[in-house]
Amino acid sequence: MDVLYFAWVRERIGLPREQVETQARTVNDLVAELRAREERYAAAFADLSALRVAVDQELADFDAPLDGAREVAFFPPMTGG
Amino acid sequence: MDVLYFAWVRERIGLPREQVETQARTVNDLVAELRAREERYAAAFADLSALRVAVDQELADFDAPLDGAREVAFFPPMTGG
Amino acid sequence: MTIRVQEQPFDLGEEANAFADAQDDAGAVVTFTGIVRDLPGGAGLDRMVIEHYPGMTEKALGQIAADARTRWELADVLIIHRYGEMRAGERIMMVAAAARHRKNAFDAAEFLMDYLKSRAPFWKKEHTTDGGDWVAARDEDEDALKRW
Amino acid sequence: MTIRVQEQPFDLGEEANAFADAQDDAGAVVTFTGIVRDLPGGAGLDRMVIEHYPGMTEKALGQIAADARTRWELADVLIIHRYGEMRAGERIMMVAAAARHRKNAFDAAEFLMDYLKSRAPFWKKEHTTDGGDWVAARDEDEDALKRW
Repeated sequence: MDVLYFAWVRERIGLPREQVETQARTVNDLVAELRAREERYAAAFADLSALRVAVDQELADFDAPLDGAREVAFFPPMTGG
Repeated sequence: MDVLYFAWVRERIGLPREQVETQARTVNDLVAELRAREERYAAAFADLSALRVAVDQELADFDAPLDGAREVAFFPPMTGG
Repeated sequence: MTIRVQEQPFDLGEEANAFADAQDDAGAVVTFTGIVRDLPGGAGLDRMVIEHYPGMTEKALGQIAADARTRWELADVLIIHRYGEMRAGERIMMVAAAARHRKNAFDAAEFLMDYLKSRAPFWKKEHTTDGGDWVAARDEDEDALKRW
Repeated sequence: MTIRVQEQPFDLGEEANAFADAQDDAGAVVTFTGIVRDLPGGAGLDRMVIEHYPGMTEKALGQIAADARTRWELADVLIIHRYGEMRAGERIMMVAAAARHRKNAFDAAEFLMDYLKSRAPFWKKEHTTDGGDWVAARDEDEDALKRW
Protein backbone atom coordinates (compact mmCIF):
# COMPACT_ATOMS: atom_id res chain seq x y z
CA MET A 1 0.00 0.00 0.00
CA ASP A 2 1.22 3.51 -0.83
CA VAL A 3 1.17 5.86 2.13
CA LEU A 4 1.48 9.57 1.35
CA TYR A 5 2.22 12.52 3.63
CA PHE A 6 1.60 16.19 2.92
CA ALA A 7 2.50 19.56 4.44
CA TRP A 8 3.85 19.38 8.01
CA VAL A 9 3.09 15.66 8.24
CA ARG A 10 5.48 15.13 5.33
CA GLU A 11 8.06 17.38 6.96
CA ARG A 12 7.79 15.70 10.36
CA ILE A 13 8.06 12.19 8.96
CA GLY A 14 10.70 13.28 6.50
CA LEU A 15 9.35 11.75 3.32
CA PRO A 16 6.47 12.36 0.93
CA ARG A 17 5.47 8.78 0.26
CA GLU A 18 6.45 5.23 1.07
CA GLN A 19 5.41 1.69 0.34
CA VAL A 20 4.04 0.00 3.48
CA GLU A 21 3.43 -3.71 3.92
CA THR A 22 0.48 -3.99 6.27
CA GLN A 23 -2.49 -6.12 7.24
CA ALA A 24 -4.17 -3.12 8.90
CA ARG A 25 -7.95 -3.39 8.53
CA THR A 26 -8.74 0.26 9.24
CA VAL A 27 -6.99 3.61 9.04
CA ASN A 28 -6.73 3.57 12.84
CA ASP A 29 -4.91 0.21 12.69
CA LEU A 30 -2.50 1.64 10.13
CA VAL A 31 -1.89 4.70 12.29
CA ALA A 32 -1.12 2.42 15.28
CA GLU A 33 1.45 0.50 13.21
CA LEU A 34 3.09 3.68 11.94
CA ARG A 35 3.19 5.27 15.41
CA ALA A 36 5.01 2.19 16.74
CA ARG A 37 7.77 2.52 14.17
CA GLU A 38 9.81 5.52 15.22
CA GLU A 39 9.62 8.72 17.20
CA ARG A 40 9.07 10.88 14.08
CA TYR A 41 5.95 8.86 13.24
CA ALA A 42 4.72 9.01 16.82
CA ALA A 43 5.19 12.80 16.71
CA ALA A 44 3.39 13.18 13.40
CA PHE A 45 0.43 11.10 14.59
CA ALA A 46 0.35 12.42 18.16
CA ASP A 47 -2.91 14.33 17.74
CA LEU A 48 -5.31 12.81 15.23
CA SER A 49 -7.73 15.72 15.60
CA ALA A 50 -5.10 17.80 13.77
CA LEU A 51 -4.99 15.31 10.90
CA ARG A 52 -7.13 14.36 7.94
CA VAL A 53 -6.95 11.17 5.94
CA ALA A 54 -7.83 10.20 2.37
CA VAL A 55 -8.26 6.60 1.23
CA ASP A 56 -7.74 6.18 -2.50
CA GLN A 57 -7.94 9.95 -2.91
CA GLU A 58 -11.26 10.37 -1.13
CA LEU A 59 -11.56 11.99 2.29
CA ALA A 60 -12.28 9.32 4.89
CA ASP A 61 -12.69 8.82 8.63
CA PHE A 62 -10.02 7.22 10.78
CA ASP A 63 -12.24 4.19 11.32
CA ALA A 64 -12.65 3.66 7.57
CA PRO A 65 -11.83 0.11 6.37
CA LEU A 66 -8.74 -0.42 4.24
CA ASP A 67 -9.70 -3.58 2.36
CA GLY A 68 -8.59 -3.18 -1.21
CA ALA A 69 -7.19 0.31 -0.61
CA ARG A 70 -4.12 1.11 -2.68
CA GLU A 71 -3.31 4.59 -1.42
CA VAL A 72 -3.72 6.24 1.98
CA ALA A 73 -2.72 9.86 2.57
CA PHE A 74 -2.30 11.80 5.81
CA PHE A 75 -2.28 15.58 6.00
CA PRO A 76 -3.38 18.57 8.08
CA PRO A 77 -6.72 20.34 7.44
CA MET A 78 -6.65 21.79 3.96
CA THR A 79 -6.03 25.47 3.29
CA GLY A 80 -6.84 26.03 -0.36
CA GLY A 81 -8.43 29.04 -1.98
CA MET B 1 -39.87 73.35 -11.19
CA ASP B 2 -38.29 70.86 -13.62
CA VAL B 3 -40.37 67.74 -14.12
CA LEU B 4 -38.60 64.78 -15.75
CA TYR B 5 -40.01 61.60 -17.24
CA PHE B 6 -38.17 58.38 -18.00
CA ALA B 7 -38.76 55.13 -19.86
CA TRP B 8 -42.42 54.45 -20.74
CA VAL B 9 -43.57 57.47 -18.72
CA ARG B 10 -41.48 59.64 -21.04
CA GLU B 11 -42.86 57.82 -24.08
CA ARG B 12 -46.48 58.09 -22.94
CA ILE B 13 -46.25 61.77 -22.12
CA GLY B 14 -44.15 62.42 -25.17
CA LEU B 15 -41.37 64.48 -23.68
CA PRO B 16 -38.38 63.91 -21.42
CA ARG B 17 -38.60 67.04 -19.30
CA GLU B 18 -40.59 70.21 -18.94
CA GLN B 19 -40.75 73.31 -16.81
CA VAL B 20 -43.89 73.33 -14.65
CA GLU B 21 -45.31 76.32 -12.77
CA THR B 22 -46.98 74.89 -9.70
CA GLN B 23 -47.95 75.59 -6.11
CA ALA B 24 -48.27 71.85 -5.42
CA ARG B 25 -47.27 71.11 -1.83
CA THR B 26 -46.70 67.39 -2.28
CA VAL B 27 -45.88 64.98 -5.09
CA ASN B 28 -49.49 63.79 -4.98
CA ASP B 29 -50.69 67.36 -5.53
CA LEU B 30 -48.37 67.70 -8.51
CA VAL B 31 -49.61 64.38 -9.94
CA ALA B 32 -53.22 65.63 -9.63
CA GLU B 33 -52.33 68.79 -11.54
CA LEU B 34 -50.56 66.88 -14.28
CA ARG B 35 -53.36 64.30 -14.60
CA ALA B 36 -55.86 67.13 -15.13
CA ARG B 37 -53.89 68.52 -18.05
CA GLU B 38 -54.41 66.08 -20.90
CA GLU B 39 -55.28 62.50 -21.63
CA ARG B 40 -51.63 61.48 -22.15
CA TYR B 41 -50.82 62.66 -18.61
CA ALA B 42 -53.88 60.93 -17.19
CA ALA B 43 -52.77 57.75 -18.95
CA ALA B 44 -49.19 58.00 -17.68
CA PHE B 45 -50.34 58.58 -14.10
CA ALA B 46 -53.29 56.15 -14.15
CA ASP B 47 -51.66 53.64 -11.80
CA LEU B 48 -49.31 55.15 -9.26
CA SER B 49 -48.31 51.72 -7.96
CA ALA B 50 -46.51 51.26 -11.30
CA LEU B 51 -44.57 54.49 -10.81
CA ARG B 52 -41.69 55.72 -8.77
CA VAL B 53 -40.76 59.31 -8.00
CA ALA B 54 -37.56 61.13 -7.18
CA VAL B 55 -37.46 64.61 -5.64
CA ASP B 56 -34.18 66.43 -6.30
CA GLN B 57 -32.65 63.14 -7.44
CA GLU B 58 -33.54 61.17 -4.32
CA LEU B 59 -36.21 58.47 -4.30
CA ALA B 60 -39.29 59.75 -2.47
CA ASP B 61 -42.84 58.80 -1.58
CA PHE B 62 -45.85 60.28 -3.33
CA ASP B 63 -46.81 62.13 -0.16
CA ALA B 64 -43.38 63.78 0.06
CA PRO B 65 -43.46 67.59 0.39
CA LEU B 66 -42.22 69.69 -2.48
CA ASP B 67 -41.20 72.86 -0.66
CA GLY B 68 -37.97 74.06 -2.19
CA ALA B 69 -37.78 71.17 -4.62
CA ARG B 70 -36.23 72.07 -7.95
CA GLU B 71 -36.53 68.79 -9.81
CA VAL B 72 -39.13 66.03 -9.69
CA ALA B 73 -38.82 62.87 -11.80
CA PHE B 74 -41.37 60.17 -12.58
CA PHE B 75 -40.45 56.74 -13.88
CA PRO B 76 -41.30 53.03 -13.69
CA PRO B 77 -39.53 50.68 -11.24
CA MET B 78 -35.84 50.60 -12.11
CA THR B 79 -34.27 47.72 -14.00
CA GLY B 80 -30.53 48.23 -13.78
CA GLY B 81 -27.82 45.64 -13.46
CA MET C 1 -13.67 53.49 -4.87
CA THR C 2 -14.54 53.96 -8.52
CA ILE C 3 -17.93 54.59 -10.11
CA ARG C 4 -18.31 55.01 -13.83
CA VAL C 5 -21.49 55.56 -15.84
CA GLN C 6 -20.64 55.44 -19.51
CA GLU C 7 -22.01 54.79 -22.96
CA GLN C 8 -18.95 53.08 -24.43
CA PRO C 9 -18.16 49.41 -23.85
CA PHE C 10 -15.69 48.42 -21.14
CA ASP C 11 -13.26 45.52 -21.07
CA LEU C 12 -14.17 43.18 -18.23
CA GLY C 13 -10.73 41.55 -18.24
CA GLU C 14 -8.83 44.82 -18.13
CA GLU C 15 -11.08 46.18 -15.40
CA ALA C 16 -10.79 43.00 -13.32
CA ASN C 17 -6.99 42.98 -13.65
CA ALA C 18 -6.64 46.67 -12.83
CA PHE C 19 -8.92 46.32 -9.81
CA ALA C 20 -7.07 43.26 -8.48
CA ASP C 21 -3.66 44.86 -9.15
CA ALA C 22 -4.62 47.92 -7.13
CA GLN C 23 -5.16 45.86 -3.97
CA ASP C 24 -2.28 45.42 -1.59
CA ASP C 25 -4.03 44.16 1.49
CA ALA C 26 -7.04 42.33 0.11
CA GLY C 27 -6.80 38.60 -0.49
CA ALA C 28 -10.30 38.31 -1.93
CA VAL C 29 -11.80 39.93 -5.02
CA VAL C 30 -15.35 39.21 -6.17
CA THR C 31 -16.73 40.50 -9.46
CA PHE C 32 -20.19 40.39 -10.95
CA THR C 33 -20.75 41.03 -14.64
CA GLY C 34 -24.11 41.49 -16.33
CA ILE C 35 -24.30 40.44 -19.97
CA VAL C 36 -27.02 41.20 -22.54
CA ARG C 37 -28.86 37.93 -23.06
CA ASP C 38 -30.71 36.99 -26.19
CA LEU C 39 -34.48 36.66 -25.78
CA PRO C 40 -35.89 33.25 -24.87
CA GLY C 41 -37.44 31.21 -27.67
CA GLY C 42 -35.27 32.77 -30.34
CA ALA C 43 -37.45 35.89 -30.64
CA GLY C 44 -34.23 37.57 -31.69
CA LEU C 45 -33.03 40.55 -29.71
CA ASP C 46 -31.94 43.21 -32.12
CA ARG C 47 -30.56 45.50 -29.42
CA MET C 48 -31.04 46.53 -25.83
CA VAL C 49 -31.25 50.23 -25.03
CA ILE C 50 -30.61 51.44 -21.51
CA GLU C 51 -31.90 54.82 -20.40
CA HIS C 52 -30.73 56.44 -17.20
CA TYR C 53 -31.15 59.61 -15.15
CA PRO C 54 -27.90 61.57 -15.42
CA GLY C 55 -27.05 63.14 -12.11
CA MET C 56 -29.24 60.90 -9.99
CA THR C 57 -27.53 57.77 -11.35
CA GLU C 58 -24.10 58.81 -10.09
CA LYS C 59 -25.54 59.86 -6.73
CA ALA C 60 -27.48 56.61 -6.30
CA LEU C 61 -24.48 54.44 -7.19
CA GLY C 62 -22.24 56.47 -4.90
CA GLN C 63 -24.71 56.02 -2.05
CA ILE C 64 -25.00 52.26 -2.64
CA ALA C 65 -21.20 51.90 -2.69
CA ALA C 66 -20.86 54.00 0.47
CA ASP C 67 -23.51 51.88 2.21
CA ALA C 68 -21.59 48.72 1.30
CA ARG C 69 -18.39 50.17 2.76
CA THR C 70 -20.22 50.99 5.99
CA ARG C 71 -21.64 47.49 6.34
CA TRP C 72 -18.54 45.45 5.50
CA GLU C 73 -14.82 45.85 5.91
CA LEU C 74 -13.84 46.41 2.31
CA ALA C 75 -10.57 47.40 0.73
CA ASP C 76 -12.16 48.72 -2.45
CA VAL C 77 -15.34 48.87 -4.54
CA LEU C 78 -15.86 49.34 -8.28
CA ILE C 79 -19.09 49.96 -10.20
CA ILE C 80 -19.25 50.40 -13.97
CA HIS C 81 -22.64 50.70 -15.67
CA ARG C 82 -23.33 51.41 -19.31
CA TYR C 83 -26.27 53.16 -20.91
CA GLY C 84 -27.31 53.48 -24.55
CA GLU C 85 -27.41 50.75 -27.14
CA MET C 86 -25.91 47.29 -26.85
CA ARG C 87 -26.22 43.89 -28.51
CA ALA C 88 -26.58 40.36 -27.17
CA GLY C 89 -23.33 39.21 -25.58
CA GLU C 90 -22.11 42.70 -24.68
CA ARG C 91 -21.29 43.49 -21.08
CA ILE C 92 -23.87 45.81 -19.50
CA MET C 93 -22.22 46.48 -16.18
CA MET C 94 -19.89 45.13 -13.54
CA VAL C 95 -19.25 45.51 -9.86
CA ALA C 96 -16.17 44.41 -7.92
CA ALA C 97 -15.48 44.22 -4.20
CA ALA C 98 -12.13 43.58 -2.54
CA ALA C 99 -11.68 42.55 1.08
CA ARG C 100 -9.35 40.65 3.37
CA HIS C 101 -11.99 37.98 3.89
CA ARG C 102 -13.94 36.37 1.11
CA LYS C 103 -17.30 36.47 2.92
CA ASN C 104 -17.18 40.27 3.06
CA ALA C 105 -16.29 40.50 -0.62
CA PHE C 106 -19.12 38.13 -1.60
CA ASP C 107 -21.72 39.81 0.60
CA ALA C 108 -20.76 43.29 -0.55
CA ALA C 109 -20.86 42.36 -4.24
CA GLU C 110 -24.28 40.77 -3.83
CA PHE C 111 -25.54 43.77 -1.85
CA LEU C 112 -24.26 46.16 -4.54
CA MET C 113 -26.09 44.16 -7.19
CA ASP C 114 -29.33 43.89 -5.24
CA TYR C 115 -29.46 47.64 -4.66
CA LEU C 116 -28.23 48.57 -8.08
CA LYS C 117 -31.01 46.46 -9.65
CA SER C 118 -33.86 48.25 -7.93
CA ARG C 119 -32.51 51.55 -6.62
CA ALA C 120 -30.32 52.96 -9.37
CA PRO C 121 -32.22 54.81 -12.11
CA PHE C 122 -31.65 52.62 -15.16
CA TRP C 123 -34.36 51.28 -17.46
CA LYS C 124 -33.85 48.59 -20.07
CA LYS C 125 -35.74 48.30 -23.32
CA GLU C 126 -35.44 45.23 -25.52
CA HIS C 127 -35.88 45.80 -29.23
CA THR C 128 -36.76 43.06 -31.69
CA THR C 129 -37.77 43.41 -35.32
CA ASP C 130 -41.36 43.64 -33.98
CA GLY C 131 -40.74 46.67 -31.78
CA GLY C 132 -39.54 47.46 -28.30
CA ASP C 133 -40.54 46.34 -24.80
CA TRP C 134 -39.52 47.88 -21.53
CA VAL C 135 -38.12 45.20 -19.24
CA ALA C 136 -40.44 44.79 -16.26
CA ALA C 137 -39.02 44.91 -12.75
CA ARG C 138 -39.23 41.53 -11.06
CA ASP C 139 -40.79 41.08 -7.63
CA GLU C 140 -37.82 38.91 -6.65
CA ASP C 141 -35.54 41.88 -7.20
CA GLU C 142 -37.52 44.02 -4.78
CA ASP C 143 -37.70 41.11 -2.33
CA ALA C 144 -33.93 40.63 -2.54
CA LEU C 145 -33.45 43.93 -0.70
CA LYS C 146 -35.19 42.65 2.40
CA ARG C 147 -32.38 40.48 3.58
CA TRP C 148 -29.90 43.33 3.97
CA MET D 1 -16.91 23.22 -17.14
CA THR D 2 -13.18 23.80 -16.82
CA ILE D 3 -10.86 22.79 -13.99
CA ARG D 4 -7.17 23.58 -14.11
CA VAL D 5 -4.51 22.84 -11.50
CA GLN D 6 -1.27 24.44 -12.58
CA GLU D 7 2.04 25.80 -11.39
CA GLN D 8 2.29 28.73 -13.81
CA PRO D 9 0.52 32.04 -13.24
CA PHE D 10 -2.79 32.73 -14.96
CA ASP D 11 -4.18 36.01 -16.26
CA LEU D 12 -7.36 36.86 -14.35
CA GLY D 13 -8.48 39.33 -17.02
CA GLU D 14 -8.01 36.92 -19.91
CA GLU D 15 -9.73 34.13 -18.03
CA ALA D 16 -12.66 36.34 -17.02
CA ASN D 17 -13.10 37.57 -20.60
CA ALA D 18 -12.85 34.10 -22.11
CA PHE D 19 -15.33 32.73 -19.59
CA ALA D 20 -17.84 35.54 -20.17
CA ASP D 21 -17.41 35.34 -23.96
CA ALA D 22 -18.21 31.63 -23.92
CA GLN D 23 -21.67 32.24 -22.44
CA ASP D 24 -24.58 32.68 -24.76
CA ASP D 25 -27.49 32.22 -22.42
CA ALA D 26 -26.14 33.45 -19.10
CA GLY D 27 -26.73 37.05 -18.12
CA ALA D 28 -24.78 36.78 -14.87
CA VAL D 29 -21.12 35.94 -14.28
CA VAL D 30 -19.56 35.95 -10.81
CA THR D 31 -15.84 35.50 -10.27
CA PHE D 32 -13.80 35.10 -7.11
CA THR D 33 -10.05 35.62 -7.15
CA GLY D 34 -7.68 34.79 -4.30
CA ILE D 35 -4.55 36.92 -4.07
CA VAL D 36 -1.38 36.35 -2.02
CA ARG D 37 -1.49 38.89 0.78
CA ASP D 38 1.53 40.26 2.54
CA LEU D 39 1.79 39.31 6.22
CA PRO D 40 0.22 41.65 8.78
CA GLY D 41 2.52 43.97 10.67
CA GLY D 42 5.07 44.10 7.87
CA ALA D 43 6.70 40.80 8.83
CA GLY D 44 7.55 40.61 5.15
CA LEU D 45 6.31 37.61 3.20
CA ASP D 46 9.14 36.38 1.05
CA ARG D 47 7.01 33.80 -0.76
CA MET D 48 4.05 31.52 -0.37
CA VAL D 49 4.44 27.88 -1.37
CA ILE D 50 1.37 25.79 -2.07
CA GLU D 51 1.58 22.02 -1.92
CA HIS D 52 -1.16 19.81 -3.28
CA TYR D 53 -2.06 16.16 -3.79
CA PRO D 54 -1.88 15.46 -7.53
CA GLY D 55 -4.69 13.17 -8.57
CA MET D 56 -6.87 13.81 -5.57
CA THR D 57 -6.88 17.56 -6.21
CA GLU D 58 -8.42 17.22 -9.67
CA LYS D 59 -10.97 14.70 -8.38
CA ALA D 60 -11.95 16.88 -5.41
CA LEU D 61 -12.36 20.01 -7.55
CA GLY D 62 -14.33 18.06 -10.14
CA GLN D 63 -16.64 16.78 -7.43
CA ILE D 64 -17.15 20.24 -5.93
CA ALA D 65 -17.95 21.70 -9.37
CA ALA D 66 -20.36 18.84 -10.13
CA ASP D 67 -22.08 19.37 -6.76
CA ALA D 68 -22.54 23.06 -7.56
CA ARG D 69 -24.10 22.20 -10.92
CA THR D 70 -26.53 19.83 -9.20
CA ARG D 71 -27.60 22.42 -6.66
CA TRP D 72 -28.04 25.43 -8.94
CA GLU D 73 -29.03 26.02 -12.53
CA LEU D 74 -25.69 27.06 -13.94
CA ALA D 75 -24.55 27.67 -17.48
CA ASP D 76 -20.87 27.12 -16.71
CA VAL D 77 -18.26 26.75 -13.99
CA LEU D 78 -14.52 27.45 -13.98
CA ILE D 79 -11.91 26.62 -11.34
CA ILE D 80 -8.22 27.46 -11.67
CA HIS D 81 -5.86 26.79 -8.75
CA ARG D 82 -2.11 27.19 -8.68
CA TYR D 83 0.47 25.31 -6.66
CA GLY D 84 4.16 25.96 -6.12
CA GLU D 85 5.82 29.26 -5.32
CA MET D 86 4.23 32.68 -5.53
CA ARG D 87 4.84 36.21 -4.22
CA ALA D 88 2.62 38.81 -2.56
CA GLY D 89 0.15 40.24 -5.08
CA GLU D 90 0.10 37.16 -7.32
CA ARG D 91 -3.20 35.47 -8.03
CA ILE D 92 -3.48 32.10 -6.28
CA MET D 93 -6.73 30.86 -7.75
CA MET D 94 -10.03 31.84 -9.22
CA VAL D 95 -13.51 30.44 -9.65
CA ALA D 96 -16.24 31.65 -11.97
CA ALA D 97 -19.91 30.75 -12.22
CA ALA D 98 -22.31 31.74 -15.00
CA ALA D 99 -26.09 31.56 -14.76
CA ARG D 100 -29.24 33.15 -16.09
CA HIS D 101 -30.00 34.57 -12.67
CA ARG D 102 -27.50 36.40 -10.52
CA LYS D 103 -28.47 34.71 -7.27
CA ASN D 104 -27.53 31.29 -8.66
CA ALA D 105 -24.20 32.60 -9.90
CA PHE D 106 -23.42 34.22 -6.53
CA ASP D 107 -24.49 31.22 -4.48
CA ALA D 108 -22.57 28.79 -6.67
CA ALA D 109 -19.37 30.84 -6.58
CA GLU D 110 -19.55 31.12 -2.80
CA PHE D 111 -20.27 27.40 -2.46
CA LEU D 112 -17.31 26.56 -4.71
CA MET D 113 -15.06 28.72 -2.54
CA ASP D 114 -16.33 27.33 0.75
CA TYR D 115 -15.75 23.75 -0.35
CA LEU D 116 -12.51 24.45 -2.14
CA LYS D 117 -11.11 26.06 1.04
CA SER D 118 -11.64 23.04 3.27
CA ARG D 119 -12.16 20.03 1.00
CA ALA D 120 -9.60 20.36 -1.78
CA PRO D 121 -6.11 19.10 -0.86
CA PHE D 122 -4.02 22.26 -0.93
CA TRP D 123 -1.74 23.45 1.85
CA LYS D 124 -0.18 26.88 2.06
CA LYS D 125 3.15 27.70 3.64
CA GLU D 126 4.24 31.29 4.21
CA HIS D 127 7.98 31.93 4.09
CA THR D 128 9.64 34.95 5.63
CA THR D 129 13.34 35.58 6.14
CA ASP D 130 12.85 33.87 9.55
CA GLY D 131 11.56 30.60 8.12
CA GLY D 132 8.31 29.06 7.05
CA ASP D 133 4.90 28.57 8.68
CA TRP D 134 2.08 26.37 7.48
CA VAL D 135 -1.11 28.39 7.30
CA ALA D 136 -3.58 27.06 9.87
CA ALA D 137 -7.09 26.15 8.83
CA ARG D 138 -9.65 28.55 10.30
CA ASP D 139 -12.67 27.32 12.23
CA GLU D 140 -14.81 29.78 10.27
CA ASP D 141 -13.87 27.99 7.07
CA GLU D 142 -15.12 24.67 8.40
CA ASP D 143 -18.24 26.39 9.79
CA ALA D 144 -18.91 27.98 6.40
CA LEU D 145 -19.76 24.54 4.99
CA LYS D 146 -22.70 24.12 7.34
CA ARG D 147 -24.98 26.49 5.54
CA TRP D 148 -25.01 24.52 2.29
